[in-house]
Amino acid sequence: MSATAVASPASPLSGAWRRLASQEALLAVAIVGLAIVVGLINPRFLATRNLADILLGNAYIAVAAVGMSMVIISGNIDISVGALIGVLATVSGSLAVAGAPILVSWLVPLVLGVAVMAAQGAIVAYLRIPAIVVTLGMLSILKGGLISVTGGKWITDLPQNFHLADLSLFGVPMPVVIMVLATALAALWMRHSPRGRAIYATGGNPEAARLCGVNPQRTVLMVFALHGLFAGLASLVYATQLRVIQSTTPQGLELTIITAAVVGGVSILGGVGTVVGSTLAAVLIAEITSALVFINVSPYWTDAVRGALILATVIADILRRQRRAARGWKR
Amino acid sequence: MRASLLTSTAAAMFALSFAAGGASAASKWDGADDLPTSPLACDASAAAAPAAAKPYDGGQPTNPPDKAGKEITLVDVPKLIGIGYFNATSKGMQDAAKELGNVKVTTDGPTEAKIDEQIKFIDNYITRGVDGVLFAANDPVAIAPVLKKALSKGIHVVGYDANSTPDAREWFVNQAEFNGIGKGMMDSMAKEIGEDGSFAIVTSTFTTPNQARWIAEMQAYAEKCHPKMKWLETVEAQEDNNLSFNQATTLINKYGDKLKGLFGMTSVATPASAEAVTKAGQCGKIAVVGLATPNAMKPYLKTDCVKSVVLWNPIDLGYAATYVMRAVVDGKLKPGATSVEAGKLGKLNVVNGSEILLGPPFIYTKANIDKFDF
Amino acid sequence: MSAAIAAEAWRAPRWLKRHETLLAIILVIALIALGAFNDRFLTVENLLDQGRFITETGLIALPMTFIIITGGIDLSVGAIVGLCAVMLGYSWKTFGFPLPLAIVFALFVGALAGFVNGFIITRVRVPPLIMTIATLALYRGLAEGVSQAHSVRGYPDWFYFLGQGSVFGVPAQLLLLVVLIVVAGVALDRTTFGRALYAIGANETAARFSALPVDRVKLIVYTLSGLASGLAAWVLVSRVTTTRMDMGTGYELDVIAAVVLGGTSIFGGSGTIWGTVIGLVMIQLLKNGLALTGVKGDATIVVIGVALILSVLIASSLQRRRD
Amino acid sequence: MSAAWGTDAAAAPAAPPLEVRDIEKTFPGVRALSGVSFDVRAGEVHALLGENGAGKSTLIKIISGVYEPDGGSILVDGRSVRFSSPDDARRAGVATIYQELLLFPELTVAENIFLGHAPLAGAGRIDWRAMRAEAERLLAALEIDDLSPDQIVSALTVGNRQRVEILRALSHDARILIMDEPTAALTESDVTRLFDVVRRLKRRGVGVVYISHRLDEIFAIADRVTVLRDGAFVGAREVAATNAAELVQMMVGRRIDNLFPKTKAPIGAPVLEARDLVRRPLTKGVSLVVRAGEIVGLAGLVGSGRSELAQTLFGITPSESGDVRLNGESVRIDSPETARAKGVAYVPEDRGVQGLVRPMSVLHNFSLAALGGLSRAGFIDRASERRMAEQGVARFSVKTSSVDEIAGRLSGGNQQKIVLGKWLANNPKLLILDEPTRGIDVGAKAEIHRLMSELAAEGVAILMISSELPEVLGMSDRVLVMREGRLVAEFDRAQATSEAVGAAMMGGTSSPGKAA
Repeated sequence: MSATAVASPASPLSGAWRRLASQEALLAVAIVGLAIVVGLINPRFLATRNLADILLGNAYIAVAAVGMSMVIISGNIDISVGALIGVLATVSGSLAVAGAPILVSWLVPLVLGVAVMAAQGAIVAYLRIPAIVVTLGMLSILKGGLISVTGGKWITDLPQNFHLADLSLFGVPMPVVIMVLATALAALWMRHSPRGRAIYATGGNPEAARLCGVNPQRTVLMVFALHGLFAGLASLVYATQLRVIQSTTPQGLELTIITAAVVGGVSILGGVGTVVGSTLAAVLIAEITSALVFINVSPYWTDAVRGALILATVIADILRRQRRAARGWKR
Repeated sequence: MRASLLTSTAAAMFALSFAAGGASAASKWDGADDLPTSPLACDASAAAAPAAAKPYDGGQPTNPPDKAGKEITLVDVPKLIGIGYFNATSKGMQDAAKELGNVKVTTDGPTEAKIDEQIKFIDNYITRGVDGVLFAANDPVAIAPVLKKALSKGIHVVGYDANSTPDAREWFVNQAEFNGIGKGMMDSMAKEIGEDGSFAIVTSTFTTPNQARWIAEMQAYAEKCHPKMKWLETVEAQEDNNLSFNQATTLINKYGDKLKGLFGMTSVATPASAEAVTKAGQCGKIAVVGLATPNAMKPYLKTDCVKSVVLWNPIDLGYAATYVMRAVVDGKLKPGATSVEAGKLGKLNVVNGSEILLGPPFIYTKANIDKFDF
Repeated sequence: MSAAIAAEAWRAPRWLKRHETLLAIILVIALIALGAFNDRFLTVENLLDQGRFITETGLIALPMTFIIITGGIDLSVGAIVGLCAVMLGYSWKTFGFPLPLAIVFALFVGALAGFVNGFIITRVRVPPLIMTIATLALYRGLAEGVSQAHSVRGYPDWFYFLGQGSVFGVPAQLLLLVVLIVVAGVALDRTTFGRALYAIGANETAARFSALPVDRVKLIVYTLSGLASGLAAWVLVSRVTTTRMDMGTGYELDVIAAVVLGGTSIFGGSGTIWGTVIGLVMIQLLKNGLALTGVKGDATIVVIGVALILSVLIASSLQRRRD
Repeated sequence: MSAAWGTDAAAAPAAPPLEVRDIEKTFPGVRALSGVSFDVRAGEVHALLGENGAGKSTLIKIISGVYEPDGGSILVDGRSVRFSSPDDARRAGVATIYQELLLFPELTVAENIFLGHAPLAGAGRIDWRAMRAEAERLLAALEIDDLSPDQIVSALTVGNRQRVEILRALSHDARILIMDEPTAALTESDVTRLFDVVRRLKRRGVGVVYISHRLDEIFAIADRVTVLRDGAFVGAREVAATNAAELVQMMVGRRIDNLFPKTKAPIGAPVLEARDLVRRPLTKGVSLVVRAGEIVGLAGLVGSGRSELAQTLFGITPSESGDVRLNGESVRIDSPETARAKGVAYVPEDRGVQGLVRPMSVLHNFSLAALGGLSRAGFIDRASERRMAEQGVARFSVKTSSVDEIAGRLSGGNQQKIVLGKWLANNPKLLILDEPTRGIDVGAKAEIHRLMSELAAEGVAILMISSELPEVLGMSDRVLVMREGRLVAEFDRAQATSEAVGAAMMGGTSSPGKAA
């Protein structure tokens, strides 16, 4: 294997793992590095409590980003997820308040999420309408629909046992459990199951996928359905965290989620990326937001700084990919 | 190489932001406009301070149809629809409309607090033809042209909650003067955390006029009357529940025991801050004072995590606005008047020229909170 | 003239024509229907009035059409509007520039912001969507940082002409928009530049191998997009008489909706200015007409969403029947 | 896998493993196939011959389950079957190597080979270890030592990607293997290797459907040959009992006496003089001269840096050092624009990706490289644009309904003519042709060769890259041989023999993979 000897200095890992590892290494380094830098400036940042809160408060973004990554890897995009999460949270909360069994109020959003996303997936896959158009439309449908139905009345007096996010498993708070499990399962599935690989194939080269016996349309439909499931999970964490549900669609949440996915190294051109990356990215972004407060960045400048850091991460990732490709050429 | 790129950029950013941070720490809150602040006297006799009788400075519609006593249709365009606060004001309007019998009000507006969206809504209703426009401005200046257009079309214009430039509307129903809020908030915070306590603020955005003004007034009043209280930091959290919660949590973690109190400047930020304090197990150690609607605050008042919530009753606000509009149409409220009858609220006073004061802000406590449902 | 564009457009002219015609027909039907419900809708005054409201998004939609034809996208336009508005106000109020210079400066900043997008997209080869998502956050942040969240007010009266004045009863900004629509339409349809856009969108490699200045063209369209956003900021500030850092929030989605509704393929390679204009008018008049007919804002949004999906669905199914 | 094949061969039934009868297929407007019958016996190589648009691709797409026939029947081992998807076909033991590279750029070689039928380790999870091992075995079977299962396909050269394609098809333990232009991107040496494999497959009782335009290949590997023309069956021959002339006539319905009509042209002053051109990784100090009226053939293995050199000369990948003179004037070619301005034209290797904007009309493809000349102040003069395109269509006898036809709908040969015509519209002084006749039918091929001679006669300097040695030898006044990024040999027309050139290309032991 003279070629690989050059391409991968005696790496025991398979190519896919090599890429994945280095991709996440970038984010891991960033996460740890940032923590250290900020920790030096303000040690309180490193308090377990704070680090835990960063995870807790943003787990729902990471969970949603898992589904979003799948969608993007399959060569599509979804703008409606933020609105959907708002809708699902409201549905879940209203059910609970209306006295439905807690399990029902937890399950319905999952089912509904799958249903809505599957519907969009079907339009994208079988009617061949670009995902950005479908989901853009769905965004305003959900947004407008939710307000016309609820009038934006806040949902309060939620039953105590509704608050899934307050539970914890072996001392680990539920949001984190859900985030880790969702990411791990999705990652393993996408890595090791033929259907999971089919997502990469579809995103990478749909025509070729078809000729390899992969059905791109079914794959896209499946991906959207799964995305809906993760959106449902996210909405649960989102809804059960606080005592109040706003019953409006969280502004700009979809962009935050997409950002997490792409910063995680998911190529918008489809075919590349890992959900572990997107979860790390979600954590990194949350960490940045919190860090900026800790190091006394002027609140006026926080958004600018966050934007710049995100841009830096993205560019770094792209450069890394390009060097890899270049390395491949010099065989 | 990539790591270095990343870290170097990061470093650069931090450097930049420190610079900026230093700059802004020094800068004084001036309410995002450059209007002066007017802190009230420290003692309780705030109301006693009489507003210098200012001449009427509102605008007037050009030959409006005389609908005195006749059925009128009004449109209410709040900053945004779908939040508890404006649901409450519009409820008040419906109540008033029911009492009066000869008023029809519809509430319609943008789903996000965007100035140009709000302008489009008002413009549409001008075209559609209504007798009067009730508004809560997302921006006092930006909304002026379209309101003037309404006046020019003989449509009556009355503002509530968030004012526009005076000449763009006839009257503005002022729930509580900015300096009144500033005093109320600072005093109750001082009462809870003492004269030397330090506090932080969670607000929506620095551009939201009301919040910006309130913060400015709070600062001015604090400098005057609570000079030893320490102002730690102010953070933005949009009108977003989870974001507000995260920001409040971050503040708690950042300052630890230093932090004695949290201000919530919006009906979203306050319950979220209370939740953050609860989750952090700091109830009683960190006081939460803020503007909020009762329902969202009930749990926290019940658990004594929050002692008191400052807020006028938004239902009354909407109610008053409707009565004022009716009075204007009926010619009962003319420029120069000093008071107006507002149904169950009785006589409301006209202050600084063309504003009608709803009264001192209302304080909800464990005791009375259950009397309200909005 | 715009009809000519559709007719002459290079790709399967038959269906393209039908596609725009179809949209136009849907539009007309919708207008008549809404007009029947409300006599205040189909009045010259109201329609011109609406012209004021589509100008900002319209200005941005023109270069956005170019960008999407090349297979790219620009999500940072709304943020650039905010940044330019702030720059305009601040260079005037705080840096003490004379207002005309401030305007020029704001336009320059807009162009610069767009140029930065284009530069990194072409040089570092960052996918446009990723790049502009990042700068969306960055530019909005800069707007807030520079303005320290303050708004700037009290511009001299002459400044308000563009946003509130009229020429022969026609809103000033609408005239500006119409002129630029014509320019953009001609540029896309008749010039080598326009041809290059289609070629890049349809097959970038082949375009490069055909000695087309691919990167330069891309750089230009993103710069134009920034410039147009600056122009929109100017019009907007002049219309609403104030400057705030949160101006233009969410414009990106409105603009993209109009463009794709107008039949420009999000995958690049096809689309017309004429279609985009129909898309713009359709969305705005639908909103307006529904509002006048007594439909509330929230319900209107729903209708818009459905309309977007349906019309693209119909159009594309027609297209498939043609090919 | 060998075991599986062994048994197959043993139990080889009397009926041919694959047979199609009276296949009909019509696309909107086009009668693609009418009454075509065709069969493959176990252990034979059956060549399918025909011009582009003759229906070969349609036929194999039907056999491999991509299309369903409108009429006729498909029989596997004598039993009539219906393929409604490529999967059905594969389960019936039919595997296909398509002409277009259908790979997943971001996945590894191993995964590309086994996508859709990865070995599973239970619990539905992929057994990566087994997959790697299998891939290694296949690589060994093809004697490919410069590819690793772990390489990312996006980092492979065209030649190696093609190999992955072949490996994938082999991985299906196919009983019928369809190869559509498998050698199009392969070098002579790769072709020989491929043929070895094909023979090995034959011995194991696999039937191979082999599609190629290269008659020499057909005579080298095929047992039978079936010729299609205009979607109809023309005839079948035992390869042993036919000859090139007959086949060509069957294909084109006319006799083509000289495939390589390079006519003597007066050779003038140097047009291109390049010295020590360097552009890593694959152009390492190249110096060459091409004169007016001269056709210089550039031979070399895939990966030897021929196309890379061409693209450096054309400014796609500007040189890092070294200098270039055009007509004596020293120039720095930093972009295709400058190249074009200086009278350089480049007809690229990959027609579909680099040459043609498929969804655009013939008209707009023709004018694409000449827009500058066709426009005033940036405005395109549509009249003269149309005139130019129509003249082009006439001059290169492009078969199209009108210049407004979508270029992508034309046959490969016609597409190539458009790409060529597009560049000739600029009256280039230096014309670089990269695989000018790859994958196009004999008729078009002859026309393009004739055209090259004409151009040379008009004084154009031509640099021709080709993997087809006969073409190189037939067309070139001089032959340059490239290996590992350097020019290693030069022959004039007289000395250039396939042996000599071939030897220079191989350069003894080294293979392209070891370059750099």
